Amino acid sequence: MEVAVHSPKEIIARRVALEIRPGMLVNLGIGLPSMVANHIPHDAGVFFQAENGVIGLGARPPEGMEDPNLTDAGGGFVTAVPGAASIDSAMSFGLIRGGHLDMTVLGGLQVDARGHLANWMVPGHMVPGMGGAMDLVAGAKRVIVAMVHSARGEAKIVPECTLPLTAARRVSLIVTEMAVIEPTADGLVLRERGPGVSVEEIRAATAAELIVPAEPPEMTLA
Amino acid sequence: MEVAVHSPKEIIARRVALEIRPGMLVNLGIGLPSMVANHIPHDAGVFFQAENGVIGLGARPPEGMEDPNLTDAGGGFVTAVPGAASIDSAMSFGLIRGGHLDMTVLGGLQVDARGHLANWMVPGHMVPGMGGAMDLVAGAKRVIVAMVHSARGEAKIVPECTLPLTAARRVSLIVTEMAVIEPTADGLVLRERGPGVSVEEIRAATAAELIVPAEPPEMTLA
Amino acid sequence: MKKAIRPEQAAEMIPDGAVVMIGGFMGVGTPERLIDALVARGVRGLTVIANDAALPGKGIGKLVSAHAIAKAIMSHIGLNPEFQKQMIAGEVEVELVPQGTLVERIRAGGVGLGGVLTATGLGTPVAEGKRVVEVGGESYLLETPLKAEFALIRAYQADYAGNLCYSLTAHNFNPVMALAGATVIAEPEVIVPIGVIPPDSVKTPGVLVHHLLARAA
Amino acid sequence: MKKAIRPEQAAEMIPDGAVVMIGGFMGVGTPERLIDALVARGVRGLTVIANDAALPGKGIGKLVSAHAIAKAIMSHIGLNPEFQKQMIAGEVEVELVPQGTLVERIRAGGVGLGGVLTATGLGTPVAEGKRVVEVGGESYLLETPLKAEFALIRAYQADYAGNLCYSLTAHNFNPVMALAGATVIAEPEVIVPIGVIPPDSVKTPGVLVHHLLARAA
Repeated sequence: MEVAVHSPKEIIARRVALEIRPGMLVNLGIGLPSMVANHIPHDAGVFFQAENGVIGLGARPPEGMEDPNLTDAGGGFVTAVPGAASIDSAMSFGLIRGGHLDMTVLGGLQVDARGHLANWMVPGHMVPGMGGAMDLVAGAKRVIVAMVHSARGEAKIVPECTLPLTAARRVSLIVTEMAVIEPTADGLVLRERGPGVSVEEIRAATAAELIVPAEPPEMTLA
Repeated sequence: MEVAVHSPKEIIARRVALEIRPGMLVNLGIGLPSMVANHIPHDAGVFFQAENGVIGLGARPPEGMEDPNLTDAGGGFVTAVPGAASIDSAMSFGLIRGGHLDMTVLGGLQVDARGHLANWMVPGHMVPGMGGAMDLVAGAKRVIVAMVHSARGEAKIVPECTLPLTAARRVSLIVTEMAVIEPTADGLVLRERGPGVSVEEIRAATAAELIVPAEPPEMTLA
Repeated sequence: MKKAIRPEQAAEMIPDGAVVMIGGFMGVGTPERLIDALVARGVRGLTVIANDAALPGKGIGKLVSAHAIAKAIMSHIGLNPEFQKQMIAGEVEVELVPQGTLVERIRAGGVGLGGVLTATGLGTPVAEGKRVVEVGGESYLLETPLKAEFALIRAYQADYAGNLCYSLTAHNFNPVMALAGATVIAEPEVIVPIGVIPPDSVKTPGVLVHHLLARAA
Repeated sequence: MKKAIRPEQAAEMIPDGAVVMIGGFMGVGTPERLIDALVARGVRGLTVIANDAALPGKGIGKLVSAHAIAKAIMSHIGLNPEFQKQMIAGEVEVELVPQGTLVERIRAGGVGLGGVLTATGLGTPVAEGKRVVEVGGESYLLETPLKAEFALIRAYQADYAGNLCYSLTAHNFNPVMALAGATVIAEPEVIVPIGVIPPDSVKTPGVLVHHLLARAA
């Protein structure tokens, strides 16, 4: 059997895609999280929400068929699938805050042992604003953090976030190219190992303490 | 000159009609207040709101042309004028509470010396519910109470309401067949007399104290 | 994709004693066939959140006549003398809520707000037992969210993705209730294939709707 | 009936230092011609309430480049490096508000609510200095209403009664801002005669709109 070699981001996107079930309403953040959509079958009945105002986000249109009034939250041109609905920001965040969004996939700067996420600012360095991130983390039914395991050799999974939090709520799952980790009331539980990654390597790259069950399996990918 | 003889309700409706200016958004209550619409020129650019969901309420449709999905707040069939808009209850009361409604005309059971209105229940006797009345009185820019001056010989303009209030807010104007009275911070000011009615007759029919300027004029009617 | 169901199937989902929001204003925009099916299955003990009790023989009035309602949260019940009698007899408990407050409480439940502040009801019996909060020197009542196990709503047009459009004064409480029911059952006048309703015409996105009622035979 | 005005006439109404809401999300659904006219007249010291600061050269980004903004209440400014620089230099004061909270604060201002309770921002810097209110055993932040002297909004279609429709993701903050400006100026892509837009297609009733911008020549 030939084994495909994926980039770290590709591994993350493919693993996150397996969390998505038919019929779900899903919001994908800008960047890495948006790559998840490439790995969902078109007939899965999954609706993607762009928080700027569409349910039923479709692929990028062919050149010359763009509509300046139809973009995703990153400002890129998109299409609308059959059955799509336009919504204003009050409805969009009503769906998010009201628990109607089945899943949000966001990037992260840090996640800590309590499962708290920091992903919207680095004081004194980068203050872009939280956009919709705080509502998404506070309101979505499941919050999945999709991020590379470490940044420039520094652990991003830490005992306690040093950056300002995005929400006080515990996220549902952390997916990196090295591991799938579930924050629980007892702490961070290692659920799966990345392709060819050992428990020791994961521990070494993780600053927070990990609860490691006997023989965590290697992750499967979409 | 021939003088038209109007019923008390007709006098009230015709006098209230003069309060309505071109371009206003107006909500008329069920019953007597709804008669006011008959005295507004069609070209005045006045939009009537029915709080059940239409801006631009039109006249009753010809028989056989009713739409079961287009009624006024009393449940009667109506039409929509050109430029009408359908709205849901959140928008309808958003307009009312948010101060976008220029005027509401409501019936009254009692109004007192502070200008407080009671019009939604008689304890132990009639508990229909407040419907939209509390929002209308709390939110409209101008609140006009249109009612006959007395009920079965009992004064309805009283020192202090004995019935439960509709709002703590002072209403803008009271129009009866006998008088136009403006509630102010100082008390109830008699602004106009009804057709052929004397100040003494008004005082006799009013339980609350009235501030009477020198020679209040007789009301004009639309 | 939502496969349309028959009214009896919908009625079987709703147990006795359920908390149910029902759209409509004096029966206009009320899901009549859902109500007929509930009456037919003999439902009992409902808590009904709705604008009003309609008239005998119409909309929610049919549930009243069938003695199916134990508790009502409504803004107006005055045009249904049967309901007045049941209330006076202590057969039904009634919480009267100003109409604008009622719709905001339902919306708050639907969009995940912990409550809203409104001046409506201040200085009236509606204020009794409620918290008063000052903002910017003004006083407001704190009104809390309403949610329901089921929202039974009436729509004009649906597609099989569950997207809904409404007609004229039959909008009323329906779009807001579609946000606040754990299970949302919609009774549209017509159902069209997916892709027929333009995205800009959708007022309730299909992701909020769990079941569609099939057209009348 | 609203007679359409030219962008210069609109820009003259808006004084330096005004509090202005501007629709749009990254420039999509932003009234570009109104902004161009404001920049052309050299407006200064605006307080801008909007979702974001867009990009240099686009939408609100043009006001940023023209140094027209003294204060911003926004959810995101990260894609406009000029604005970041002005903020770091202390030239502009920025209040960052979570996007869902921002739209609810504007809606609260528009529909006359004294505030709303939301869990968004709890346990984060957003909670600093805010009242925490408990409802049903859960904690919420009390978020207060936002209003503006002017709301500058972009629409897809208008009629001369001021009724507005919006297109796809160009809805965003526009319909809510139409409720919260003391003076509402709409820039539609087209204006049609009264009676052409079906009542069910209207998303902002004309009674909320004070001025319409004439089409581009």
